[in-house]
Amino acid sequence: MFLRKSKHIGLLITYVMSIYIIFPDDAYAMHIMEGFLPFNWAALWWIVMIPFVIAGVRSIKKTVTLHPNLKMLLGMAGAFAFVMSALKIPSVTGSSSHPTGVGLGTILFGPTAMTVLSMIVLVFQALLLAHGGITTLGANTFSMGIVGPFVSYGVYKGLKKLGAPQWLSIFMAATLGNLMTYVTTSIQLGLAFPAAAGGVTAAILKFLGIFALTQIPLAISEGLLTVMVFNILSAY
Amino acid sequence: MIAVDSYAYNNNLKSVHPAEKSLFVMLTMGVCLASSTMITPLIVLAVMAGGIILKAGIPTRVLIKLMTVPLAFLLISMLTIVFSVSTNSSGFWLAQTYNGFTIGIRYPDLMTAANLFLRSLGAVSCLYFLALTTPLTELITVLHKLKVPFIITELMVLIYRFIFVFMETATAIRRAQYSRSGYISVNSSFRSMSRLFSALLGKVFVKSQDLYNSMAARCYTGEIKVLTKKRPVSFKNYFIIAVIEIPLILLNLLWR
Amino acid sequence: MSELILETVDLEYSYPDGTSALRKVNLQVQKGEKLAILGSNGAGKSTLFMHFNGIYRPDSGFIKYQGQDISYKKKALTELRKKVGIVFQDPDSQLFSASVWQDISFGPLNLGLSEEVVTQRVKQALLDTETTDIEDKPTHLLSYGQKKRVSIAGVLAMEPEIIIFDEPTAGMDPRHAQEFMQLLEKLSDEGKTIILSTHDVDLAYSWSNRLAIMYRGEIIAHGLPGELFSRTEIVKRADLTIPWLIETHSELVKKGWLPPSAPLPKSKEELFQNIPVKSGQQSA
Amino acid sequence: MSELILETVDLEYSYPDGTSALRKVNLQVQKGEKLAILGSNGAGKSTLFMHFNGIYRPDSGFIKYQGQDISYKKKALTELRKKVGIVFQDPDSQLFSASVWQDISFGPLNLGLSEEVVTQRVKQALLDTETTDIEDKPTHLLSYGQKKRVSIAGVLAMEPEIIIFDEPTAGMDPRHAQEFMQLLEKLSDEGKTIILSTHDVDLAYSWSNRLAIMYRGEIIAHGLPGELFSRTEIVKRADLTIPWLIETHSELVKKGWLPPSAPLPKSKEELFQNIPVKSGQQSA
Repeated sequence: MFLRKSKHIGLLITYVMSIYIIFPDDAYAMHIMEGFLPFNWAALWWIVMIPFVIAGVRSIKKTVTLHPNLKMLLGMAGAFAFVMSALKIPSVTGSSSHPTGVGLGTILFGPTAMTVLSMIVLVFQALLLAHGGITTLGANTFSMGIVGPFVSYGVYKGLKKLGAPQWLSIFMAATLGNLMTYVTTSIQLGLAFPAAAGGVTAAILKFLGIFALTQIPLAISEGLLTVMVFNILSAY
Repeated sequence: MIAVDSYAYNNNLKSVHPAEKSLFVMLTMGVCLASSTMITPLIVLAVMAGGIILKAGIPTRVLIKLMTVPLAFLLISMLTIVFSVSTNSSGFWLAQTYNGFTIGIRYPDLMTAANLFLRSLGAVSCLYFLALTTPLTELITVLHKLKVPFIITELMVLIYRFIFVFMETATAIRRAQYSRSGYISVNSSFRSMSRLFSALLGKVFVKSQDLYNSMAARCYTGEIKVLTKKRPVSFKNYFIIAVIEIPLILLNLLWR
Repeated sequence: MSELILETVDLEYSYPDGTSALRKVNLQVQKGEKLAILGSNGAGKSTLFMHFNGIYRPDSGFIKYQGQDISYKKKALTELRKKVGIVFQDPDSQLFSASVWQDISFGPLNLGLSEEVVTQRVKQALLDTETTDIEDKPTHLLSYGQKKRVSIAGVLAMEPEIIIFDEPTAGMDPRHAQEFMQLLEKLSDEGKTIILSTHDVDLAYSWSNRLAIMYRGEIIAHGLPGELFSRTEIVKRADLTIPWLIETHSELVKKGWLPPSAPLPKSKEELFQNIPVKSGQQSA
Repeated sequence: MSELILETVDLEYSYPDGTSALRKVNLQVQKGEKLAILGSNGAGKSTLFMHFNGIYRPDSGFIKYQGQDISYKKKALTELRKKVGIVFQDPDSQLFSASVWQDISFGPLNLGLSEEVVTQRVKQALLDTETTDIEDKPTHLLSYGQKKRVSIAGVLAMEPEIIIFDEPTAGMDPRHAQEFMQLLEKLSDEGKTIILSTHDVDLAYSWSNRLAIMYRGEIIAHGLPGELFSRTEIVKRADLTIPWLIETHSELVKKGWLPPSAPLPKSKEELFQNIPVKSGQQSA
């Protein structure tokens, strides 16, 4: 019994270690790369993305007509998001990674604006940094520009309504926004590549298992960092 | 500052009309994704690598380095697809069983992964062809012609410009932080990083107002109208695109 | 030279947070002149400039362009901004596009000109600022001096009557500053009215034909450069120093080598010419 | 005065894109000296500074601190950066914290010092830079001169042996520049070694006791300021000008008013003292 248990633990440790070794420092790897999704899936996510982008464009247009200087602000916010994602952030586990900026951006600019900004930033990441891609833009925008921001927004508003302290609302919004982005990515990959045995569910679980390991500490790190940034900003 | 971007302004295909390059890349990428044979992606990879190195004159080492960027994602995802864990040991092509759990590879999964590997590399080479030969400002003009909502192309113009401005500021701040022993421990890393981000964010607010003022001084009317230098349209290029794409499409159709 | 083109009358302005930025500013700008506004950081120079083309609106007082009070209606503002161009200090918050060509075309396009005219103007502006060779380079690969030139080209392409430069030579090394001053000279020769702000007293003295000194939102003195700088108490009050040309000249007058009536030298060459050779000595 | 503290030996460095930034740079810095590095924009001054505390790593050549090659291991680097502080040109990229106090405490906190020691050091740095009265202000509301002082305080709080200033007076108005030079004098009197880069020849000449001239990544001359500036061809080659003190002095020598053996004046006062009163004339 004891022997079997230790063998389990040994296996688990090997698994965890191997993932940390294979996984590079940067979690850019979390955007689905160019050409990875089959034609039909790539097209489907593009189609799913478009109505959200249209809604985002409408809401931005409305605010920009009222305050013409907001266009410059949004442009610079987009540039900031790109620069932020290009910097390595410290992680609670000691390794480093890149923030998504989803929580920070959503709290400052709202989820609909974030859809459009994320889409543009993803285009630039693909063309300038070779992270993500054009065919997979729909899928990546869905996870990072739609699911992430709306989860962050919902969590933030919900917790504030429940009377949670500001820091906790921000922390949960940023952490869950980050985490749900990657849960969505795992689901997208699982859907596109069902396992020969066990199908879609098994495939999703496999992707979730791998990404959860690296992503949970990173999500927590991003949450902490976002809280710290807001603390500094509110001192201004 | 960003290598890909510098090559976009400094290659032999720079003055080719951006619409021609975009059409070529998008068609090829579509053909590559829709292929069911492994030959198409290999041809695509060869065509694009040839275009990048021979036609555009980009050093081979640059392309090779770029090709390794998505490798981490590719490897992890492929391993995830290839390996499966099950309590049922049947159906495995290669497997190892521990305590009733079988970890191993099934043949169909392996084929999916192999296919995926080539297809992804083929598509990525298309992306690099576009990114390395076409300045982003010109791609934005193409999007504008394609009737992408104006607000999106306007934001793209601003974002592209200010990526470099903020990148420079971020680099300067990081240097100052390193000089004062920033990032030397986890604590100091969190402290340094959060201050870097909030300082940058502060600049976003100040600079955007400055930009608005300076644009207003140039009669900004609510729409960012700009003129882009015209590139010559070449029918020869459209002919070349047709010569490359038609056989590839035929290959895809016949190999089913 | 004495046609009034721009004038402020009792201009007052406070920032939204209540700090007073401009107090009873009265300033006349003559057509074709070279006016320098001297003052230390935070004296209100940039805030004043933003009033000249209607970006800020005064709390009280008027701005007159060619004798008419400026109007803040959309059309009138566009008309005014066509005539009064501002080159801001930091080119990084003036250039909004990564493409030099696009950025320069922005102003003329806003004036509703046809594409051909705009193309023509962009080309001319590139020529005037000697930036034709960098027209295909992205903004982010340009040097500071080149960015500065492009931002000037963007203003020139609107063909303004008055060009305002906010701290144009800050951060430039001696050679670039010199090249920049030559460009200014050229524009002035073409008949443009030029206003610049600076805290470089030597530059302001040698370049300008009229000078205003600002201190804490007020214009505490204005007049001819030579006269202004001989009023030591004002220069001190504005946290400025006296140009070395004047100081050396005064010293030579004091020591008796130059008659008190000798004209103030405008350049190093003039100063040195005035110094007599010691008798019995040969000038090498 | 002749203890070597910092030295570079055949330093070479290229940017990632291949442009050569430093070529065979050999420089010795003596403990306690005031060294000015003169050069136009892009000459490589800032790049050289970034090597002094290990932010950049040379492609070849060495940097020696107190006779030892510097090591790029994390611990050694921390130790080095404690000793060699850099005050960067743009205070906006140096002040990244919300308040003055927070910003100054950044360095000492990173060193893992106890709260009392950190508080002590911040207070001392505030005193030394005369910024105690603004310790609670948010950094973005400071004037340019104040920002500059606070950024110096942030470096002083690390108690470095060598302080490097990159273009310290660029963008400062005359009064602030003067105040700043007094602060430098104070630090130098306290025994700190000071290196500064500038393209202001007048400042470099009057302040430094040793001078190096950089041009396109090379140190093309170094030595005593007076000697260096009398070598006109080098000054021209580096796109610089000759300090007006020296030019006026030479002119006076040429015209016969000063003997060729007269010592070069280090300040305006010295120059004016040297000018004799015209006989038969009374000095007012």
